[in-house]
Amino acid sequence: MGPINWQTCFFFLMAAIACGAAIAVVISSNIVRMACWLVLSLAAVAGLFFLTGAEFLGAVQLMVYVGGTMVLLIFGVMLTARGPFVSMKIGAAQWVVAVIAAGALLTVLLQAAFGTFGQTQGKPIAAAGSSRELAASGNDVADAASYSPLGLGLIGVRIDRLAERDHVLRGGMSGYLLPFEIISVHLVVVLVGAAYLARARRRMVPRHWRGGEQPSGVED
Amino acid sequence: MDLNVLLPRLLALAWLLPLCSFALIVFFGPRMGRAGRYAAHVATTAIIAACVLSFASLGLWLTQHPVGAAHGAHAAAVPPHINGDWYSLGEFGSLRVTIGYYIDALTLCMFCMVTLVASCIHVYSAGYMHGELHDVFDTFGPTEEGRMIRRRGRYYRFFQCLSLFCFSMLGLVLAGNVAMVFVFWELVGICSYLLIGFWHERKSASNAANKAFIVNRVGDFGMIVGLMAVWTGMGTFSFGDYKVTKADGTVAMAPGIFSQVRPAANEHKLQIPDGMVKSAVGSQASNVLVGKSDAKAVAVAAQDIRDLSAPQKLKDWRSQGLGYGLLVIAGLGIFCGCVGKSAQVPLHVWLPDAMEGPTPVSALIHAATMVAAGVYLVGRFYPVFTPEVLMVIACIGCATLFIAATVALTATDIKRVLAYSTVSQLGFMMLALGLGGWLAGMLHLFTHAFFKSLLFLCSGSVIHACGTNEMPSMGGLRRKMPITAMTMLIGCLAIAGAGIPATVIGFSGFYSKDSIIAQDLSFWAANPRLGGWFFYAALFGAGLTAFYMFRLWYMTFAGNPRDGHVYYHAHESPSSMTVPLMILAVLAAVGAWNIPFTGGLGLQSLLQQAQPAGIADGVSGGLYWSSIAMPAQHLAHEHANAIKAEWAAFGVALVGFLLATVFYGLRKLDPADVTRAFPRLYRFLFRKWMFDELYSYCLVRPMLKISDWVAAVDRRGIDWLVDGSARAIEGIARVDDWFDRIFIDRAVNVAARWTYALGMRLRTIETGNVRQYVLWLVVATVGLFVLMSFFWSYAIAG
Amino acid sequence: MVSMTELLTLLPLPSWIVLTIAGAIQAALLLVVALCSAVIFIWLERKVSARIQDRLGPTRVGGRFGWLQPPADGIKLLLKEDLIPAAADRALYRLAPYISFCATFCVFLALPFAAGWVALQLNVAAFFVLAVAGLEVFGVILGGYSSGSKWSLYGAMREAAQVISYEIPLALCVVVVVLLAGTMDLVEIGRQQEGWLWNWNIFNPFAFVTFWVYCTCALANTNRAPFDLPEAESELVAGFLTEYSGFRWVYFFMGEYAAMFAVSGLGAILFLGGWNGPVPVSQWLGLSVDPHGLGAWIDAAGNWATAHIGIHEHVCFAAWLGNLLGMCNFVIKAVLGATCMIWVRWTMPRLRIDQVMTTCLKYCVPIASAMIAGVLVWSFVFPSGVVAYVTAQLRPAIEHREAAPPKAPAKKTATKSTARTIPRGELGEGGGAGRSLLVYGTEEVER
Amino acid sequence: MSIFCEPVGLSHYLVVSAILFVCGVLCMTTKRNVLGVLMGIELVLNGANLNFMAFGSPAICGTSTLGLDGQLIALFVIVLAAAEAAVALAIALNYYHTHATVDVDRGNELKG
Repeated sequence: MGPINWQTCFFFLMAAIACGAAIAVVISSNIVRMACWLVLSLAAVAGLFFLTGAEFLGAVQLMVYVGGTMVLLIFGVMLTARGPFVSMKIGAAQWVVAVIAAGALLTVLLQAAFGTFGQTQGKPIAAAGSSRELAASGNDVADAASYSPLGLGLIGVRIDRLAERDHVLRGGMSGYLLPFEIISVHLVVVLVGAAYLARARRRMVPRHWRGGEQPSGVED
Repeated sequence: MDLNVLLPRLLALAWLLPLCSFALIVFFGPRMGRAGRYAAHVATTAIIAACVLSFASLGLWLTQHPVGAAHGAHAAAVPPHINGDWYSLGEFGSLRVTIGYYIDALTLCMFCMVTLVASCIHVYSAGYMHGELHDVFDTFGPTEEGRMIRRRGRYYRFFQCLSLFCFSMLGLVLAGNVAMVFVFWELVGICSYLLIGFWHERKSASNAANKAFIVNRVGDFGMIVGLMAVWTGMGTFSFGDYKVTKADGTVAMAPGIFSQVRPAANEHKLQIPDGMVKSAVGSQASNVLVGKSDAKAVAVAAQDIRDLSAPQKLKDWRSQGLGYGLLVIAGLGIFCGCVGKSAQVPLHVWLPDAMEGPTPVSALIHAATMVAAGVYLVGRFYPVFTPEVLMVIACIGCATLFIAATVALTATDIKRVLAYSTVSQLGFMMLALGLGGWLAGMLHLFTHAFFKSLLFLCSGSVIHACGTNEMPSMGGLRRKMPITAMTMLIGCLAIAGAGIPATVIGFSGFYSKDSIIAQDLSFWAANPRLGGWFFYAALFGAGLTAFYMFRLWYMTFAGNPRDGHVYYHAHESPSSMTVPLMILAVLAAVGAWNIPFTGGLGLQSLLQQAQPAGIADGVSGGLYWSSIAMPAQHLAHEHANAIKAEWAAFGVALVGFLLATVFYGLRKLDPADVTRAFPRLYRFLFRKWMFDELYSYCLVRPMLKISDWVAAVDRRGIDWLVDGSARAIEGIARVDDWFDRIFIDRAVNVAARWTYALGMRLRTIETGNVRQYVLWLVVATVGLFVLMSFFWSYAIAG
Repeated sequence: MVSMTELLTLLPLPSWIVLTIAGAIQAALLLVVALCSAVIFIWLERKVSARIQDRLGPTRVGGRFGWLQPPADGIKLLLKEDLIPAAADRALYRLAPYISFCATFCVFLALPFAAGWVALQLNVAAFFVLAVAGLEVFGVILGGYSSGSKWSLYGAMREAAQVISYEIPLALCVVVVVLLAGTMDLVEIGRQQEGWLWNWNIFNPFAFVTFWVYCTCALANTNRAPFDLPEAESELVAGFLTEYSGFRWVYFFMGEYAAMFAVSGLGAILFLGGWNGPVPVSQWLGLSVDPHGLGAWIDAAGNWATAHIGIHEHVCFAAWLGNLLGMCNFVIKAVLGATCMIWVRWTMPRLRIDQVMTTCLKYCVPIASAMIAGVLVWSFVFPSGVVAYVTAQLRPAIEHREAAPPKAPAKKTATKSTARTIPRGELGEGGGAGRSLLVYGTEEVER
Repeated sequence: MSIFCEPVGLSHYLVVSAILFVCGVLCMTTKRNVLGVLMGIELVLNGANLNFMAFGSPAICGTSTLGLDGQLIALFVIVLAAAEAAVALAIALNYYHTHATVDVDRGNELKG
């Protein structure tokens, strides 16, 4: 038994939390609990991000997803606080069908995942295991993954491609500036659209209420 | 700044100002105040500014070229002028089409006259046309069902056309080449068309507009022929000499039309231009070559063509008179255009009908712009005319003045009288020009412009007051409208040529008309056999002029009112109309006077400065008609000759005046008696010498007949063909339709039914359940994976 | 400098136990800071409110300076019965207070108390702080929902709306400073403000305006008056706290006071120079790794003493002292900030909810955005901040791209990590400061 | 214990992401609540993101890595997911307004 590989340790911890919480999301029927599990799952995924060396993205994940999920939660509470909506069950048959389909999908995906087993273990971190090398390699990861190279990558300067022989590849093909701009415009459009969709209406009469009672003035 | 640079710019500004006003009114006219009332201000401002600029240019010109200086040089040299090009539209071989200018004293005088008269007319129109400011019930122009037309006022459009008219006329005057003259010539025609047809709802107005336009086209056809002759023979359209850049880069002066026809080397005497000689030789030789009559002639012709570039043979050919015909054709063609525009017989018929336009328009057409253009062009082109052409001009002018004067005797429409008087006066001008009196003709152009515009505006004032054109329903109006009456009286005196013989005191017409008569007289002296006709015709015309003008005045203003209703409603016109009248009255009176204390500066001396080189001394005989002798101009001014002419003119005018007084002023004699005594003559004159009927029989009716015939061919033959083919196609279409229904429609329907049935089956898949869709997605994904793993082994990363 | 984990490696234990113990000790230290801050602020709140509102009790009772009051409070709350309403969602009801407190506590992880004293030196620390601070509202919402009471639910909804709204201007304020500093590393931001008073960020005109926006947003984010709508006692009984009692209630409360300390501390680091005093005393004294000056004597003395105890490692006592001094500065600034918050609470009336939203959306967000624009212009005009940083980043990369012949480095770099090819200095803070959570721990062992 | 000594490889991450993905899909198919479906979507996106991160990390994939592209794409995915959540929530709100429920099974007007 060699020294404990902390990265592996934390990976398993986080993975277990993420998967367990995700399964709990599926299983639980209360929308608020679902949201809680979801937050837990997402936070664990953020932890996995940290493990892959992407701190910035981990923080983004925390901020955006946790914030987003919080809004989900609020909506869930607001829209379904009334008794019958808190849990909407589906029939056992549907469960069975869904689980079979999902199981098939999982099988396929797992097959693909295990297909890569042992195929790419590029870095020597695994074999070495000593904490010094781990630290060194961790620094490498940090160098490559901190937010500055990310920002530079957006404008087309690729720190991680400097060693590329082909100068086109070394440039990272091109920057992500255009996608970035598109995304930002997209965001603005989405925000405006969402605000428009969710704006307060003067009359909010559900459809099936409307069907029953005709305004008396129509017949005249 | 150098005058050669400054003057063209000033005049260009004066020329373009009306265009700016036109453009402004075109785009913003309806928005200029209510119903576009400020359009009048815009147009008037523009033309007055142009007038100021014109007079400023004239002043500047006089600082450089004082009138006295021209006297000494007298005809021996080309008059001082500035010419050049602003912009070259293009060069096609030797032909340069440019926007250029040719400025001499004539141009400047025309500018001043046109802008001044036009300014008065603009101011006058602002008052006269106020009826157009609101919706108009046109009482003169009922529709075919007899209903009155109610339409929007077109105040701004009137001024828009006026501006364009002034622009066109100024451009014509300023033009430096014949092509540009032609362009503006046509623009003037269009403007007159628009303005004569201003009340186009009236059938008569639209007819008159069409008539004016079409008759002018006849003249323009001749003008185009003349232009072609000029281009063929001279290779240029430019009046003056112009700079050309040769292939090797050197700049040289190329001779313009004037220099080619009257080269300085030939002491400005008429000479057949080289080009015309060459083209005549060429066409003669090629005729021989084509005909192949006999070997000797062919050889000569071939040698001629080879020698075309040899200058020494030119002299021989020229002495043979080769190319002279081309020169005559050029002159006649140009004059043909002038006949149309200046309403000479036989193309005079449009001018009296043009009275259908608003009165200010008539004034503008008759005085300053349209008809003046023709006379101006004759004056401008004068150096090119050979004696034969001049005789044609004189004959036509003589006929015109006589015919028009007789017709004016019987007319009762006040404007129509004035219209025929215009035609007659134009005949006077043409006669003078044709008899070699360039100065007399041009002087009459200017004086006539002043008093005729005055007369027209006065008549407009009368019509404005009475609401009718018919003189028999007027009378005694001098008490109601004294200013109009007085100014009109001045106009009548001016046109009649009132003055004291043997002195230099008289109205403006006195100077011009007397010099025309004097010219006739000197021509008679030079051509004893022929000249008498012209002299007596002119004298008779002058007498008739006095008669009909005073007839007009008496019938309108003197005596007792004939129609109480009209008299009751008559009133003096507003000051916007009377002030222009007074200005023009002053001009009509003193227009031809020399300005005191300036050493003889005046219209006459200015025009004398502009007199083309080599025409003052007269010519003796043309190549084809060698018996004519054009007298030198100074002969007409010889004291004996001038005195004789003055007394003669005074006498006939007095007789005319007295007759008019007896018939219409004192009413001692009844004109109806005279009419009854000569009923045929009266009818002949009343129908205007049957010109309209003549044209109707000769041209219009045959044309209508041919049209009917063609229409019948169309209806019987071509329509039948077209209908038959349509019917055939219809039959084919029926078959096609049947085929479509039976086969194609069924096929389509069956396909549609299948699709429908399939859709009905498939709709059950669409459960509308979102979760089920997701499930399908999953299944599809898995299926895709499995499928791919069959074909690509690495699909599942194996 | 010798670290705690390094000291622990002297013990005969497996490394993972050593790491766990080291982490636990660090966490415990931070917990102590958080709890102490809560206790002190509770005491301070009573005192300040009493002084402001002329309350007689708190100014007299509780021993010297009233030190007995917080213990008395604690004992009272501990002894209270832990009630759970029948309509409550029991699991969530229990979980909520911990989430709330833990989120606040996580902020302390990334908060540098002094140049070297930071539990977790992240290169995205500012971002991290914002992210985890936002998690606090989770506990509040869950608590409000799971209580099964409408007052609690209302309070929780208000809290959610308010905090989510105010997170935007708060983040924008932080971005202003980040743009100014060119880094998100809080330690680096603090280091840039070394020296005299005027090196502090607040003396930048844009940051000055931003500071006041930050104060407003920080108040709103911690639910302090005048933004205390979620627990508005006159309307909602006690908002989301209505059904809580005993120790769970204490957790919420400690969370709130710790959050006060956290945002004040963050404000101190971002705007007020962090651990740097107004006068560079520690630099004059040489209280750093600098081997000259007074620091060298202190080190020598300290090493002599430790050698006698039996530890033969080189220990940099001067730096330790400097850090201590810095921490004092930092704590003083943070406490002053918190005092101001208390002061504001007892001075201002509560806002209506629409006023709260107006303040956020119509004033704070536009002002902060304008300040971002302004600071960008500032950076271009005085290129010593973010622009200099970016250009410094760009230059070697571009030069490398243009100048490097394609063949020469190919063999070498093909096998090595691509990131290695950049000299570390050129990457700026990216080199030394960027470590993942885990890697940081292992590195400590090696020292 | 040996499992903790081995370094984790790419497939570990892929397995986790697959589980997350499938959980998300299951969530979408089995939840009648609109918000539940939305949560499923979030899970699916997270699974995908984890893949990108794993492929982009040199610590896991070695030299044959996506490099920064992985992180950048993940960044875009996160941003787009936020946008998607905003719109989806607005739609959910509208849905609630028109149907007075958040049950997706009730929104079957497009049923064939």
